[in-house]
Amino acid sequence: MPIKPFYNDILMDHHHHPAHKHELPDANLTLRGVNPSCGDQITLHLLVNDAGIIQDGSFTGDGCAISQASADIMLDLIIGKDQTNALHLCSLFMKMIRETVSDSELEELEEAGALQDISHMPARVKCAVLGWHTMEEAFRSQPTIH
Amino acid sequence: MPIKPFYNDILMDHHHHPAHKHELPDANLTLRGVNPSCGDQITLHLLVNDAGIIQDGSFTGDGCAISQASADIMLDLIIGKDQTNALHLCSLFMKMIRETVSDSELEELEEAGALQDISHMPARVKCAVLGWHTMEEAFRSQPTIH
Amino acid sequence: MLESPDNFRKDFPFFAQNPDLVYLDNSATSQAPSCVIDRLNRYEQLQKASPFRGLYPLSVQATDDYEHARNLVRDFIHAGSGEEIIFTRNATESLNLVAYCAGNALIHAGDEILVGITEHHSNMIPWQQMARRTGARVRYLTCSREGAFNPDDLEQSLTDRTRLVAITQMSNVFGQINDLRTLTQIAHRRNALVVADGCQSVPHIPVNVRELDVDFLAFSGHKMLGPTGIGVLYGKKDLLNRLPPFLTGGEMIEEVTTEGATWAPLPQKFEAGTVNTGGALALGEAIAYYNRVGFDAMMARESALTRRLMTGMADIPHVQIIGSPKPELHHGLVTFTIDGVHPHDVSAIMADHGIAIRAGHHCAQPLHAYLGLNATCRASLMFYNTEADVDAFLNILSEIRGAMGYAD
Amino acid sequence: MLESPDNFRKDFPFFAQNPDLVYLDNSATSQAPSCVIDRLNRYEQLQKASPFRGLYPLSVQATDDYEHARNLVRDFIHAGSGEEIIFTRNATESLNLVAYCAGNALIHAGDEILVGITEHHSNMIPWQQMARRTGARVRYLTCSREGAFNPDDLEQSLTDRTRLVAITQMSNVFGQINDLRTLTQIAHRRNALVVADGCQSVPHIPVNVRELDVDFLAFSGHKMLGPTGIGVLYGKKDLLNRLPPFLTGGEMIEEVTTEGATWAPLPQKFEAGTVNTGGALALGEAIAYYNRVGFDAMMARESALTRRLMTGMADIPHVQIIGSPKPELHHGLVTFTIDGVHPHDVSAIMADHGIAIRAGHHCAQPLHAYLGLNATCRASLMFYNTEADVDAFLNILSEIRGAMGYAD
Ligand SMILES: Cc1ncc(COP(=O)(O)O)c(C=O)c1O
Ligand SMILES: Cc1ncc(COP(=O)(O)O)c(C=O)c1O
Repeated sequence: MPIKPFYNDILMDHHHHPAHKHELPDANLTLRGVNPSCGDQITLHLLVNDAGIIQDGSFTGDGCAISQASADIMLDLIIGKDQTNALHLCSLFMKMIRETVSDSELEELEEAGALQDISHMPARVKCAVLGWHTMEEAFRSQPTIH
Repeated sequence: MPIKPFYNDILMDHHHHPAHKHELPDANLTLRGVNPSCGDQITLHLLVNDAGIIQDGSFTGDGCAISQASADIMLDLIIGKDQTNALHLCSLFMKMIRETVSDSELEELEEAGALQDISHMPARVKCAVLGWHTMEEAFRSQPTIH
Repeated sequence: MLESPDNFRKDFPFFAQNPDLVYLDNSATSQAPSCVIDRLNRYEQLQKASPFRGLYPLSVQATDDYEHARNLVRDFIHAGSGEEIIFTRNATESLNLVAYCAGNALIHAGDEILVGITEHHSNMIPWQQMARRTGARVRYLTCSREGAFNPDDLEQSLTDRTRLVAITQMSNVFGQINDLRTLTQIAHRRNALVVADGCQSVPHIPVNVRELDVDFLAFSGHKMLGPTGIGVLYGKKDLLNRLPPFLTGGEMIEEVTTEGATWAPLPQKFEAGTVNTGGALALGEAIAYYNRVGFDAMMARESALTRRLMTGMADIPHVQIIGSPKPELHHGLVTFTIDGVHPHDVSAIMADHGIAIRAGHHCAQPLHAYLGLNATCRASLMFYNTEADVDAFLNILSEIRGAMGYAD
Repeated sequence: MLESPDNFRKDFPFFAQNPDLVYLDNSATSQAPSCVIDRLNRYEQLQKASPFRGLYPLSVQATDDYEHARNLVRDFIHAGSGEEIIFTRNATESLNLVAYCAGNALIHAGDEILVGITEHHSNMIPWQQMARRTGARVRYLTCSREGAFNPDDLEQSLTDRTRLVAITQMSNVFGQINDLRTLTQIAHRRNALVVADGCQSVPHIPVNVRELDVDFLAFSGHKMLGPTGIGVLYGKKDLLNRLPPFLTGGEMIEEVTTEGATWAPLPQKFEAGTVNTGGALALGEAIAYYNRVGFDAMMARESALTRRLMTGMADIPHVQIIGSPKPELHHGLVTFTIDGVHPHDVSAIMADHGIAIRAGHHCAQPLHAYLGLNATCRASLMFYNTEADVDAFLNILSEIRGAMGYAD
């Protein structure tokens, strides 16, 4: 008896067909994040203009379906937005994973809402937040982009 | 209701009136022994002549009734005997404390036989053998006396 | 809630198992209530899984339980964060950890380390050894014959080179509580760190590391109703972050290559290898037991028993108390000698009558040398002791000179 | 005596408590039989007293029991003397002990340490750190893709500067047993010491340190039916005598003054502070259990189960075994990947179906890098596993690609 798909369609889709998993030669903000509990790693590449708008972004590295899909969904969300907005979404995402969010907040997160169930899988939380956490760190370590 | 004397008469006597607890200025073989489980220490002073005869001996230091009485009894036994004989008595004593001895062996040990019961008090074994062990080490560390 | 001693004792199967034993060696190790043993069992027998690394529920549960235990310890000593609580094997390892790591990061050749003359070997030899490795120098802070440290003495012993003061909150010979808050203020004014030994204090009085402001505090689970094999190091977060790791290997890393490694954040950085989950959970449960009974009730019992003990001892000729004559300064711990009777003999006679006390230098040989003593006896109480325990001890104590052949 | 698996399982309350769990993470930590828990309990709850220092019967008993446990360990690995058995917290501490102490006494600037590329972080980072402290250099001994070390490679990697070879007897990724005897002979001919990691081997095969002639061997109690918090370091007596102590403090001294200290003889010299008596006694009882069941019966079960497991895995498409395809070389430990599915996802799906396996780098990140892998899955068996466990695992394994959206 075959078992049912383990993740929902949105996650499966981003996992199998990530839009943003590639190098980004003209990135001006790059940071590597690791999940020490399994050694998974992601490198986030962002191109941020003088106004703080994320003009393009991608990720490379190796990780599980959740960490990869989550990073891909995040990039979908933040490309075109400015740094402040991206960080706001990031804090909403963390809130969703660690506690709960309101319906309107969930709406703001768009496809990232597909990761809501992760709050019930404590061992996977680090996977889900890896990309987001890396983005946060990237902005924190280099608040102004030249 | 007063409790009965804790040690037998021989031990009590050597404890309260040790014949050999004093300095020995002309000693030519001196060694310090410690019982690390309680910090007790004894210094054994021996005067050994060219023929290996223990002409005189004493001990100084601080220790419980058993370690002090045992050292005093030992000195009673070995003064006047030669090194080989003293080491033989020492091995008999260790055997009595750790295992058992025959009646004739017990006789050889004279008053030291008063310590036979120590074999039933494992925590006191180190006290009982402190002086003897120190003598053994003294002879081992300096086999020939000048 | 003031429970009767009978209520306490029924929590400790040890006493039913050993009805004829009067256990007065609590400063060496305390007994554990059944809830602590049950917690140890539940993990080791029914829920055993390695925390941190597994993705399956039992491992996640072990991780949560382990961190919960850490938080219980944090709250018990009022630390600011769980990152400041490192589980070790015992207080000795906790102190060695600081001495090994500070020896690279904080102390250098020519620096001075000031060590209390009262210190247990575990808070003295690590500093001697560290001084040898680094070229630093150990100096000693002396105390009064009653065991008290004078703040002025500390003031005068500190030099511009003093980097660290290693001192106990409660000596395991005197039973007196040092005013660590004042001593720490003085040390900090001179830019010296304070490493406090909480082995004897944490089990007996409420300890608030933020109020004391000590930089490190070490204590052992087995002296505070926990099992053997688990200890704690508290350290201020910024200091722990500045220290290099101590033991290295599994679980304490971020990334490892053939060239080197980067470290996990606190507290994992200091917990190398598979942790003692059972021990940590059991220590957490011991703390939960402390919280349920409350220090008020425990300390009331301990001080009543100490008063009874010391009042009785004062009436027995030839008994000499080490330290203060005041029961309220002893926290259940009374070190003594009997004129003309070696402590080993005292303790052997006590043992022969079913009373467990300690004799020797209590791992404080330099303190004994300082006091001009070779060895002493020590009786130490815990809240679960009874008046009958104290009376049995006093009864034998009064007979000891007789049993050793003295007429009076 | 060949017992049925049902006979084994009834000794382990874990399985009755967790009837729906298939526990295949035994290389991380093993379950403990009830006799081990009983022994732990008996001490911690009913017989608790500090060994070594007390003169009363309970303390004497604790000393005797603790030394008896040491002798059980000694006989289990066929060491020459109890002085060669040091109780530690875990294998990680055992290896750090050697690395810290040898770093002063045996290894100097310019010396080389040869470390197996297979090594667990706990047998790799301590050497990297020691090299940093001493100015020595770490080099690596590589293995075949199947995990085997070639004696000729060792021969060629040793130089006149090589002082020490750190190598595992059984890799926690490959499951293969290294021929330590041959490797040690080669190392010794070149005057290099051998530090062996026995974490995975000691629980699964008879180990004879005198036959292997290794200089040090480290292993953990919790992987061999014992509780968490207790480990072992075996070291040859003359080497242990040449090393300085590691942790210093109570119990490991001969005499202490304000100037310095002298050390107790082996093994106390390396056991500072109050020992983990409960853990040691429980580990002793685990060994007694091994002795009662016997390696013959255990190994027969493990090899039958491994064969069933690997035969089943070979039939499932897209499953890649790491290391040898031969079951007899795996000793119950099988590391694998599934094409297109990340190990984390494999393990999460397994967990969702009640199967506990491990995913990640298994604390062997440099080995994974060497093999060109980021992470793997690992299923590891013990004699108490059943055919049903294996079949449940295989059943889910064959469904995983489907659950991840692959058509085949
Ligand atoms: C091969 C090997 N070495 C060392 C270790 C470290 O053991 P521990 O974590 O018990 O210290 C382990 C287990 O984690 C291991 O499998
Ligand atoms: C004051 C003090 N410090 C340190 C220690 C050492 O504790 P442990 O032996 O548990 O490491 C003890 C107890 O033995 C103690 O009483």
